[in-house]
Amino acid sequence: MSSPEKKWKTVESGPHSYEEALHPVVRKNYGKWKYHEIPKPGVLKHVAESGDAIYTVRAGTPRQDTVDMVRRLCDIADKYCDGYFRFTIRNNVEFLTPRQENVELMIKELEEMGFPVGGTGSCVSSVSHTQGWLHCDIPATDASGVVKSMMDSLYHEFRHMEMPNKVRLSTSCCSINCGGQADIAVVVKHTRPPRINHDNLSMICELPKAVTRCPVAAIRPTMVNGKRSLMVDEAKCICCGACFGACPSMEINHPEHSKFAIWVGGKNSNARSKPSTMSIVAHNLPNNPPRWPEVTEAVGKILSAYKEGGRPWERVGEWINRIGWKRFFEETGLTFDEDMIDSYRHARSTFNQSAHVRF
Amino acid sequence: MSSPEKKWKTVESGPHSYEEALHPVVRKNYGKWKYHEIPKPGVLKHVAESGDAIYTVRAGTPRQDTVDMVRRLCDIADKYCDGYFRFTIRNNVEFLTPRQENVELMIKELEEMGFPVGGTGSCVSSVSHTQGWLHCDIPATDASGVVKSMMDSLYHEFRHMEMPNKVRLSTSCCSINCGGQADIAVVVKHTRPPRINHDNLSMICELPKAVTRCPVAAIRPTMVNGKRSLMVDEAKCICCGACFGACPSMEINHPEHSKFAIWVGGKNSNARSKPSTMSIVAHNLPNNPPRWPEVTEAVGKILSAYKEGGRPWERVGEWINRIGWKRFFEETGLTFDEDMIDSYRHARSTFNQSAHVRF
Amino acid sequence: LHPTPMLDELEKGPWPSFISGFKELAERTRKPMLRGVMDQLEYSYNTKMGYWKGGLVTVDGYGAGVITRYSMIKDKFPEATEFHTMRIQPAPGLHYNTTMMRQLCDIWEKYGSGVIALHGQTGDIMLQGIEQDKVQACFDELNQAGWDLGGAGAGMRTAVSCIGQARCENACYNNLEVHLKLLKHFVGALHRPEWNYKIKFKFSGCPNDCTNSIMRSDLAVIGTWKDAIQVEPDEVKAWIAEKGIDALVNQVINLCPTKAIALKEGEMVIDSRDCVRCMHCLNAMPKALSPGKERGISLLMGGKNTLKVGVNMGSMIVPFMKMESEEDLEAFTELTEQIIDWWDDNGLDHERIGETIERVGLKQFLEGVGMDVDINMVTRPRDNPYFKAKY
Amino acid sequence: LHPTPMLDELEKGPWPSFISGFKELAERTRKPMLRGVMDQLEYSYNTKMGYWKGGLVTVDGYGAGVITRYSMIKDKFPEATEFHTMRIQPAPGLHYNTTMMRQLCDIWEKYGSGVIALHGQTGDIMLQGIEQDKVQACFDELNQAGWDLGGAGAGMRTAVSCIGQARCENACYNNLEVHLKLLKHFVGALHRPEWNYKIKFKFSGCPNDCTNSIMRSDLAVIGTWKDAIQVEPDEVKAWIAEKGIDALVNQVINLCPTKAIALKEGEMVIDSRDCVRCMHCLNAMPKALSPGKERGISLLMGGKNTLKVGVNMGSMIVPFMKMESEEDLEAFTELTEQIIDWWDDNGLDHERIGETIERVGLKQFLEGVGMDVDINMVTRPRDNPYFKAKY
Ligand code: SRM
Ligand code: SRM
Ligand code: SRM
Ligand code: SRM
Ligand code: SF4
Ligand code: SF4
Ligand code: SF4
Ligand code: SF4
Ligand code: SF4
Ligand code: SF4
Ligand code: SF4
Ligand code: SF4
Repeated sequence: MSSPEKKWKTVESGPHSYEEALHPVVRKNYGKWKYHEIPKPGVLKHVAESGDAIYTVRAGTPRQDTVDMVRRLCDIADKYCDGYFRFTIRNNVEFLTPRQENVELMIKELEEMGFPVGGTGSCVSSVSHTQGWLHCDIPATDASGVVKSMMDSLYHEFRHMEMPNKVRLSTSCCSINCGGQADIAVVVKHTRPPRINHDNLSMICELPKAVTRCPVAAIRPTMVNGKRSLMVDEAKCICCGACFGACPSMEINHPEHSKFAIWVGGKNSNARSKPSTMSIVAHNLPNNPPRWPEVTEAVGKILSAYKEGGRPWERVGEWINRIGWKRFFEETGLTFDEDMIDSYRHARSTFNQSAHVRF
Repeated sequence: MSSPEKKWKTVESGPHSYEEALHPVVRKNYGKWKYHEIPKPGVLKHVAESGDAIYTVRAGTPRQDTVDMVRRLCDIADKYCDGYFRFTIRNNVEFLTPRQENVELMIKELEEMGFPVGGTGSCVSSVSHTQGWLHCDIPATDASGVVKSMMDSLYHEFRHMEMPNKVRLSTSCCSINCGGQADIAVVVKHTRPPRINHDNLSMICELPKAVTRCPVAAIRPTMVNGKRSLMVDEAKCICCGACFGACPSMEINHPEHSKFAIWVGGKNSNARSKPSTMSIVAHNLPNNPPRWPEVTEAVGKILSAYKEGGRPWERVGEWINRIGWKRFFEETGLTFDEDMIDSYRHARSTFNQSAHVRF
Repeated sequence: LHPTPMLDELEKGPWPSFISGFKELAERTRKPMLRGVMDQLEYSYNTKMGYWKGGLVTVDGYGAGVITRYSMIKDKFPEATEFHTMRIQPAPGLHYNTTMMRQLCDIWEKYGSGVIALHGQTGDIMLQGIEQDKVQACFDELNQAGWDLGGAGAGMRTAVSCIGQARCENACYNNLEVHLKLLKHFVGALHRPEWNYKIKFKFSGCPNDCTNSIMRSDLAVIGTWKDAIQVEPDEVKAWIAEKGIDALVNQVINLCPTKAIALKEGEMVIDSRDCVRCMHCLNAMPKALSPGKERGISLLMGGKNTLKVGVNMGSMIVPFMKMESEEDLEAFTELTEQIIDWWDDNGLDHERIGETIERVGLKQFLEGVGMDVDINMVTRPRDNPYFKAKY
Repeated sequence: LHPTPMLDELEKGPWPSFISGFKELAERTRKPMLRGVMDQLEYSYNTKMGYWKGGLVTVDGYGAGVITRYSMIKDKFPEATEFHTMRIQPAPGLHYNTTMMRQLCDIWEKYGSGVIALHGQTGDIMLQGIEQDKVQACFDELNQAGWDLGGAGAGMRTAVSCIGQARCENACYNNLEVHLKLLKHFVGALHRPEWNYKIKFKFSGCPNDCTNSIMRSDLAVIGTWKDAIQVEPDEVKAWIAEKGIDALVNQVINLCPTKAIALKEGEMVIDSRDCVRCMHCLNAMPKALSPGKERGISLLMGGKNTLKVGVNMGSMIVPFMKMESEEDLEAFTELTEQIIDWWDDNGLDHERIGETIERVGLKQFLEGVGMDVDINMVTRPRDNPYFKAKY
């Protein structure tokens, strides 16, 4: 790819510099903020020790943006924020201004452009999600599509702060879960061992790599039609899909047998309870494009129950810890089944080794 | 052993019947008790729905009793309790009477006989312990001796209720820990792999049994002087002593290298926090008969810190959970070391997977 | 008696001394075995090693119940050659009347050393110190007085109960009766052990678990209740009036593990649906609060101590079962038999049932014994997607 | 554009539609690649399978940063033959000014599809859709504008920071600056990946951990403090006056994980020695409480998602380190280098550092990197006696 005409000598600069990207009021009060308030959904007010205040307006984006959309966001930033803006960890865009009077103007303009203002405080913020069929080489579904469908139904919850505490969602297109865990996560679940494409395997895969990648030693070398290949011990295989990442011939994806699972109670913050991993509460949901109604429905059930029953500050997992998993399943209408009992490496640590019991 | 003169046909009755062993007031109000009070250390008052009350006086025993001692206890029971008495789970003896006026009389008489009255409520109760050199075939120490030495120094704590909550102690003469876990447990800790007595081994041990007994597969068959024997991979061996129970030739006990460890925070009740397993906080304490002063000292340090710092209802482990292990070690003067980091099967579940931190 | 300077150190101090007891007994009865054992014990205190080895002694028709001890150094201490223990099952709840206890002492003094441990950690009366040739006669006489041997070896073991309904307001079932009947039911398996390994029952009347059943029994039967905690509002008020709001908050509300109690205008409000029956608020306010009315038991399985796996607490397997009628008990007995059968079929040698369940998996265990899954069995659903379901 | 009835369904509903965005872009720019990709995506929606395969494309001197995608069904959709992504590192904290952003858009529209993801989960700007032969030129122009490629493969990855001291009163260190300097330091390992597997940094200003660093970064740098929480007593009073004692008890005191807060005559009393810096009370009372003054960072290691081990959260490895001066940062950089070296020497292929630590043991890891043990690293000392110490 090296081109003869190349004149520019690469500067390995790493991250872009940030100071030039900070609003002057931010720069002035950097490290000297005192407290914040959330005057209304989508708006933050931060007050500095100096007495300065900065207002933030937050809006949702599709994350899969285009230069056209981004230029429109730049227009807003130029008009109201002296040319500065930023994005959040969850793909929301934020406009910071010291001028309170710009807040309502921005909200109006953003909403007119189709960017919903919200995502602050005790609301459902945007969904962190992944590449899907648009770009990844191992996806079983299209995360962006699932997310668009879910957020259509959660539009109100993004724009209002009616939940007990923040709700974080994520969606991932394979079990690897690049989207990460969340209060509620929608993740592909493979339900069958990989089918092996023996023709390709010997040509494109490093056999020992696939063998060592399997966490339960279910893959063994074998000969197929006189060529070295691999076989899977299906009794052992736990459908994790790890081999597929190492070798595309271990075909784990399937239009019918790659399903969705719903997970709840993932919490990464250290607030109150320690961070906690999420738990599976539904599986075998169909992968049903273009709108995946079954997924939206399951997530909706969980959110209504939480909204109804959660107490102030309780994250989804903390709410469940208080009311108990039994009532969680009752109130959401989901069903606990034997496959939801942990059977993996540290399974014993999930046994109820107490007489604490709920009815 | 079957003797020709035998006339009696065995009745496989199992446990002795209990009704005849219950005081009439107990029988009358059986299952209909309403509440209790602890008027003073060593005394309980239980009130029934009928309005009846029964008073209990509790006293410590050496557990290793004799018919002489037991007969003296019978005398008390006859004199004050209509001929009924019982023992507790922790080897204390209890005298139940409906007559309040008997309480002080019994206390006086018991204490005169050398049986300390106490063991109720927020005190240090008697130590559950084990056989030791007196009787077991695998002990590294004498539990009864250690217990006697400890309780001498905790005499006041048995007879007063000055602790934040109940304190349960146990002492065991090998790592198997027949004494069970407790708020504070004193347990033998082997510090070297077993020495193998090759002469005996082939004669008295089932080799495969010893091999399978090892949890880390450290034992391998071998030949010594032309005889089949076993060898231990010392790098792997975790000094658990399991093989010794299967085969007396795996000599794990040693006068110098079998030491004591101190454990804290074991809790079996479900009150508040779930039952929790105990944690090691000291090891390499010498096995030092006849009075084991190092053990008594370490236990004493822990109890003083707990007595000083614990809040009402906090068991030892709960106190530590609040103040943190860091302060536990500071306040007791014990030292946390790298061997106290779990390295066994579910070690990961003890990592601090949070930013919760103490200074 | 020979000099025992080491042991004599244990006669000092205020706590009752077992050595003084042994000496008194030895001096009165002049039993040589006692002197021999004390000499050997003194020797152990000096050399820091134990000198007993096991063997096999039983009574007619039984395969267990006597723990055999032969001195490894009987040349040094011939009087200590034999020092076997007879494990005797007491009444559930460790209740005695003086008649039965005096009789026991008399028989024991007649045949054995006169040393008794009250009680062994598993719950037996341990009659320590008898010679092989006296065991059968001693047993026969004890048996005529209503006593039977306890467990040992790879079978059912002696059980323990808390005092339960005999005195305790928290007891949610008649644990003494259940203990009695169940152990009678399993008496054959107790006397003739032939499973993979031992099985222990313990019976606690409520989740305070005064028998430590969760940590030291394969089958922990713990009383519990299904409905709401019973509240005496006046007693609650009296409690608060006496101890104050700070105590209510810091010692009760803030210690409820599931935050089932809230403060509302100076009152405590329990949301019973959030309660996990931990007992704390009941313990703190015994006059004001008591267990609900719909009572029964939970069964926790797999408790055992340390060997090979580390302390293993029992796990919730049967969240609730009524335990009132004969039928309730029968259903429970059947269930435990089924569970033990499964374990006997699927366990390895020297593998406790908790270890077997962990090895094969909880799901497989449930399938094996034909039980339905219940969310109370686990603290949470799995956090990894690594399973292959039958769809 | 060809008909895409499935995708068109995603134009319905109030949430902004990425499909509408693509269509607008495709119609304006008439880029065939966009049409091809939409056609292939429509086909995926119909067949429920993905059709991209990887390959290898880089820029001069780099070994990573471009994610290569070739259509597996280019015969059907020749316009979708190539659809590579360039990962671009944004400024720490995801801050932009419109000049830099417009420039980025212009360059991207010139060489690529015009599709941008803001941002990838690891924190990159993802410029999605470019052909191999335009990659170098595009990169050169971006690089002149101050942009550099992000990470991919078995090396250092792009990092993420929360907004930190730029706006947040909780930020305990200058995470943007630390992010910038550390990633510059490791830039070679990022561009030329040659470790066992990937390593990710994330920088959160406080334990609220708004970057989810504990779950998704091998090296989570989380701000914290050592001394007592700073309290503004008047603001506390104002809070209680406004919300009431019930709220104080139920929403603050009762939610402190270590019961560090007690109620005392209507006031809250924090015992800072019991505080674990969870942030809750500060979050609940932002005007009244703030982090202490002795600030720095904790380092948690081993966070990663699901593959092979299940979700693995980072574990506390360095409880506290100052992070103010150049020397602080140097010490930290050195430490992380040492840790990565150890992992590179001891890890297996495709083994994240958290997996390596779990496999070899925490003690062995500490010995390997020459760190002292600290009780904050674990939730508790071990509950089994199964170790052989060097005595
Ligand atoms: C802007 C952002 C950081 C950034 O640099 O991008 C941010 C900003 C703030 N977070 Fe956050 N958090 C942001 C992502 C997160 C995340 C990560 C995530 O969303 O994936 C978490 C961890 C979530 C988890 O546990 O899985 C997070 C956990 C918190 C918490 C703890 C919540 C809890 O109770 O568990 C607080 C405290 C609070 O809410 O008062 C907090 C508080 C805040 C405050 C109030 C801090 C401050 O004083 O300025 C900021 C406004 C919050 C708001 O939106 O109500 N922030 N915050 C992120 C906005 C995401 C979004 O667009 O929705
Ligand atoms: C693009 C992105 C998803 C997105 O749409 O945002 C992504 C996409 C891929 N991830 Fe990821 N991961 C992305 C963030 C993550 C994250 C989240 C994070 O970094 O905060 C995680 C979880 C945290 C972690 O590091 O564990 C993540 C965990 C994985 C894993 C599992 C790693 C593990 O140890 O369990 C793999 C598999 C692998 O590396 O072999 C993986 C692999 C992949 C590959 C390279 C699939 C493959 O092996 O071929 C995907 C390329 C997709 C593509 O076509 O671009 N990706 N991946 C994210 C990177 C964008 C960026 O640079 O900003
Ligand atoms: C007599 C005895 C049962 C028996 O049948 O023998 C018993 C009797 C009572 N226990 Fe217990 N417990 C007895 C052993 C236990 C044990 C087991 C042990 O000691 O090994 C435990 C579990 C210990 C553990 O967690 O490791 C135990 C945990 C409790 C608790 C929960 C304590 C806690 O807060 O964790 C209570 C509740 C309370 O104290 O109010 C309790 C309460 C009680 C009450 C108040 C119940 C009642 O209303 O009658 C009884 C008087 C307690 C007292 O001594 O203050 N009992 N109690 C046992 C006396 C032992 C002794 O002599 O010291
Ligand atoms: C006598 C007694 C200690 C005492 O002084 O109280 C005792 C003594 C022995 N125990 Fe125990 N255990 C005694 C209660 C316990 C308990 C506590 C309990 O039952 O509540 C435990 C912990 C709970 C449990 O069951 O795990 C206990 C866990 C063990 C173990 C380890 C079992 C395991 O799976 O980890 C062994 C080893 C074995 O069985 O191979 C063992 C083995 C032994 C042996 C048979 C040693 C051996 O393998 O040769 C000891 C015989 C000593 C002797 O000379 O009498 N003993 N043993 C207790 C029985 C008295 C009685 O019948 O009442
Ligand atoms: S979750 Fe899986 S399929 Fe989706 S982007 Fe990540 S690696 Fe690709
Ligand atoms: S899917 Fe997972 S368990 Fe099954 S063969 Fe592949 S790597 Fe092994
Ligand atoms: S703890 Fe060990 S040595 Fe002591 S009685 Fe039990 S098995 Fe024997
Ligand atoms: S002591 Fe334990 S680890 Fe060591 S050889 Fe014996 S059984 Fe194995
Ligand atoms: S376990 Fe419960 S019922 Fe039994 S004595 Fe203890 S408190 Fe009473
Ligand atoms: S019994 Fe325990 S869980 Fe139930 S309300 Fe009382 S304190 Fe809470
Ligand atoms: S992690 Fe802490 S410092 Fe950073 S934005 Fe969140 S609350 Fe503020
Ligand atoms: S920061 Fe958390 S742990 Fe510390 S006092 Fe506040 S609530 Fe308690």
